[in-house]
Parts: sequence; structure tokens; C-alpha cells
Amino acid sequence: MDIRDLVPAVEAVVFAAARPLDANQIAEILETESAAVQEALATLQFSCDEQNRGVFLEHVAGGYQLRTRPQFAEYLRRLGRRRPFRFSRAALETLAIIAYRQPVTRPDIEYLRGVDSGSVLKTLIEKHLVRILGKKDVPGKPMIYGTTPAFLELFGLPDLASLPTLQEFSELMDEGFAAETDDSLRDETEEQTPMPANGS
Amino acid sequence: MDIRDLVPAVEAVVFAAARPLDANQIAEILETESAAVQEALATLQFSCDEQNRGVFLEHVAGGYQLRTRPQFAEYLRRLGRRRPFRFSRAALETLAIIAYRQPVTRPDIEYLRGVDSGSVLKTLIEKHLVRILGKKDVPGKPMIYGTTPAFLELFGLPDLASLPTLQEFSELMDEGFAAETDDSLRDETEEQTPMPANGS
Amino acid sequence: MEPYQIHLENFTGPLDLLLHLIRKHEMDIYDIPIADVTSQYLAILDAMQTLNLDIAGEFLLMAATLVHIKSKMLLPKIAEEDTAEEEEDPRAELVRRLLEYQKYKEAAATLDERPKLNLDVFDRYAPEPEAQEKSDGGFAEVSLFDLLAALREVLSQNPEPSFHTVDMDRLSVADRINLILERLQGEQSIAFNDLFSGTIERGDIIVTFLATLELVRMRLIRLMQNARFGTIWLMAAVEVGAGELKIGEEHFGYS
Repeated sequence: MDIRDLVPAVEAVVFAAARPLDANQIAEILETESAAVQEALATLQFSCDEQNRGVFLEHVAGGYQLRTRPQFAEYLRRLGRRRPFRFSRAALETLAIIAYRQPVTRPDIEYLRGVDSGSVLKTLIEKHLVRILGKKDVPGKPMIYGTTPAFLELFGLPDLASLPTLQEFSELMDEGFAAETDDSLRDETEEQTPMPANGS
Repeated sequence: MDIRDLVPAVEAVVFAAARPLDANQIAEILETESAAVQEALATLQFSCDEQNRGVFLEHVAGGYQLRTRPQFAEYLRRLGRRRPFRFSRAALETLAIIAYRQPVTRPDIEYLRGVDSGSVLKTLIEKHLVRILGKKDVPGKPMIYGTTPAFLELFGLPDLASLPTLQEFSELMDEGFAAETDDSLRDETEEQTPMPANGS
Repeated sequence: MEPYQIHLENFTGPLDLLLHLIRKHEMDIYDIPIADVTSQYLAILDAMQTLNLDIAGEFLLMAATLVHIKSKMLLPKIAEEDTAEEEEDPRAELVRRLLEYQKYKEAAATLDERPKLNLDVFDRYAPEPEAQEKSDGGFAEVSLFDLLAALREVLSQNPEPSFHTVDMDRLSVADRINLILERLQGEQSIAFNDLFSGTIERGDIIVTFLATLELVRMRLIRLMQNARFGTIWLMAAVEVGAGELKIGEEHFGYS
């Protein structure tokens, strides 16, 4: 299949698939090379942006999916397709901790948050955003938790490595409190720079 | 909304809608005139054809819908066949009993489930999640079932000892249904399927 | 309504409340005026108590921690050089936790700003495919949660007390049983001692022993010994014809 035919074929497959598909999966369906599909995906992504289309190609949860542009959100909510998740701050905090620290135990989460997190954890599991990964090989064998592909899909992330970088304070921690009155240190840490927005 | 914005907006609405929508319905969602939507639909239809896209706008009973081009039908049928195996409740129950109770016989499973489990067992064996471990030296020489390495792989577990115990799970699940419970969650659970609603 | 009730609901926990106080009063997080922050924190709890509002245990625990830090700060510093070096600032642990918490709080806010599926962006409406038992596309995502929920459900309908206490040991034994039966496939017999080759850990030995006993009890294997103190041999209790376990055998080489 030449590239001129491949781009619409890839579009059709991505359009028809219920879940994000990666280049290998698409290549298998179209009986072609993964590299060619990769190229076609790039072309499709570009032309969605270029041709002022209502949808864009998002790299999400290890695959590709067509999604409507965020600027139409207000109208599309009126379609009443599915009730969206409404996160409490507690749920978001817990989800962030699990996303960045996985595999993580419930006591770890609770130490970081300073509050009991059982019911929040339960809700996140029931919403299939968090899953039980198994057990930690330490005394007491606590259950360990991590995020699901649905978490990546919800937030439009290609993979966990694409999570926005955490504001890192650990360097400072290592130096301990001997240096706490050191002004140069304070300057560095006081700039509460918000994390990169990381537009998707 | 001017026509340049209206075309992608119409595309987004048609793309995301659960069923075909007519110009009036789209106009209502986009808070604009039906005539303008009609014009945008014509532009969209034209550009789908013109820009060599994998989908086209079809006027079907009751409205407009984006569909994949017929020439890709063969590939898309393949996509349909690739549909992943979804666990029925019976399959999940049987698998859970085997996982936690192995080595186990078919009568043991059926005693716990209260129903014939032969065909479910067969499916699980065909799916390489369950295997015959051997035969019991008692009258009838019943077969003994256990899980396979593929079972562990599916659930991302290093070994069976890493399966959370029912007690640990129950402790988490019996956490008070406090403030975290909301309606979207309740909708999901009422469906009676213990599986993720969208398989992700 | 009372301002403090609204207040409480706005905070996810004591760390969140403390961070708020530190920011509001423009305190230096690396040099927290512990007396000030403690009195402000306690004032909020007092006000809530006056209104007969339930205060979560974690908030009270933090109050105790703050008072404790405050009292330690009031103790005269020991002058001697050697001890002074080892002594950590009493606030250090709290500061570490606050900074760590703040990191995730901000991460949560950043996450929340992203366009979310079904709220800000929409995928194509694809109706749920019917459950398909015949397919070649691998498995739909299924989680341990689903497995455990199914187990819990089936057991709640059919209570059998002994079954409810599936514990780790039992599952470790199940692992070993699988291993032993796997080794017996295609072998006439295996030496009991060979089951322990390479095993040094006491727990491992016990698990292997229990697995062997369980297999004998279930009449899945037989043990044979030719002479007193001779080698003990394990063999399948039932000879399995070559064709019979064909399906089973395939599973070892899953791809």
C-alpha cells in the first residue's frame, strides 16, 4: 500500500477502533510495515492540525486515538454521552501519589497525605483508575497499587514516563538542616515554580 | 460562530455523537442557525472527499454520521475479529476459585458456584489460563485443575503467593462508603458486570 | 454557616491545613515559626470543637505533634559541640513531610489541568462490544480487583468458612504444587531430595514439604521408598496417557 492510500487507511482503522491502537497493531491489521504506519500516523496528526479539523490524533496509553479538540468541550458535554468523573481533591492527590510513586502501598500513601486514604483508594480502584499490582515483598506483605491504562486514557498521557516532572526537593533534603540558614539555598527553593503545563 | 470555526465544531459533534444527528439538532448543540450548520455539513462532506480521508460524511436516516470508506472494510473486519476476550461473570468466578483453591477438581468448583461449570472450564483451558495438573487417584479419576503461567502474566503477578488474600481485599472494600461515592460510580456498579465497563 | 466548617471541608488533611497557614501568613517553610503556627492551628481546632464539629483523628494527631515540636524548641540548646552536631532541628521531619506533600499536591493540580476524556475531549462513540468468548485478540483488561470481587461474590452466596481464610501460606503451597506437578510431567518419578536442591531457606523447605503432603492427601501423587532411609520417590498417582493431557501440556509453552 503506498503512503497516499496508507494515511486514509490508518485513519479508518484508528477511527473504527474502540481503544487506542499502536503502530504495530495497525500495521498488522493493514498488512504493512510498522515504520510506514508510523509515518502515516505522523502525516495524519499533522493534517488534523493543519486542516482545521474538529478532531486531533492523540498519542495515549501506548497507542493512538482520535479525539475531539478541547475547545469544543462545552458543546460536546451537551451530548450527555457519559457522566464525567468529578474528582475530589483527596482523590486527585491520592491518584497523583499513586501515579508518581507506583508501586506504592496504602501506608505509604497515608504517610504522604497525612490522612486515612482507604475510601479514596477504594473509589479509584472501582473506577478502574488504580489497580492492585500484587504484594510487596516485605514483612506483612502489604498490597501494592499502581495506575491503569484507563488512567492514561483519562488524562491523555502516552505513558507514565510522560507524567509532568515533579517539582523536586530531594536534593535539598539530602543536605539536611545544617544548611537551613544558608541564604543561597533558600533562594533556590523559594521559587515555587509551577510544573510545566505539558500540553498534550 | 463563523463558518471557519463551525466546520470543525460540526465535525466534532458528529464524531462524538452516539447516533446520527440532523442539522437542527447540531445547530441546537452549537447554539447556531440550522442553515449555517447545513452549509458546514456540506463543506465537511466535500473536504472528506477532497482531502483523501479515511472517513466520509454519510446522510443516513435521521441525520449525518461519519463512516469509514467501504474500500477499507476488509481490514476493519479484521479489527472486529481482534476484539479481545471479555470475561463473563461465570468465567471470572471460575477462574477466581481455581486461582485461590488450586489444585481443585471440577466438582469442587461446581459445589462453590452451584452450577455446571464444564463449558467455562473448557474456555479457560482454551484461553491457556487454566490447565490440568493431573488426575486424582480416587474412583472416577477426576482431573485436577490449576492456573498457568499465562494466568500470572495476565494479572502481572510473579507467583501465586502474590495474590492478595480475600481478607485483605475485604478490608479495603468494606471501607466506609463515605464522601467519595458518587453517582458515576453507582451507575457502573449497577450494571451487574464485575468487569471494567470499557475494558481498559 | 460557620466559617470554620467550610474551612475544614476545604482541606484534605492536616498537612494541607498547615501548608495553608504557612502560605497565608507568609512564613518561611524552612524556618517555620512553630509557636505561631501551633497557636493558629489550635485556634482552628478549638473553634471547630466549640461548634461541636467532628475533628478527624489525623488533625488531632498533628496538633499533638506541633505541641511536641514547640516544647522541644523551648528546651535550652545543649552547648557542647559534639552533641550539637547530631541534634536535628525538631521541625525537620515536619518540614520534610510538608515539602513532600506539597510536591504531590501540585502534581495533582497539574494533572487536573489536563484535558480529560469525556469531560474536555471525546473519543468516537463506540458501543460496547458484546462479550465475546471466541476471539483471537488477547484479553480485555481484567484486574485483580475483578478477580477478587468475583471470588467475594461467589463466596458470599455459598459460605464455606474454611475457604474464606485463603492466606499467603496456602498460596505459596499452591505455587509449589504447580511446580512439582510440572516437573512430574513427562517424568516417571522424581527424587524427593531433588525437590530441595538449591533451597536453603527454611520457609522454602517447609512450603515444599507441605505441598508434597497436600499432593499425597489429594491422591495426586504417590510416594515410594525402596529401602529404609533410601531415596523417596514421587510419582503421579494416575498414569496419564500421552494424549490425555495434551491441552494441559500446551500451556507450559504459552507464547
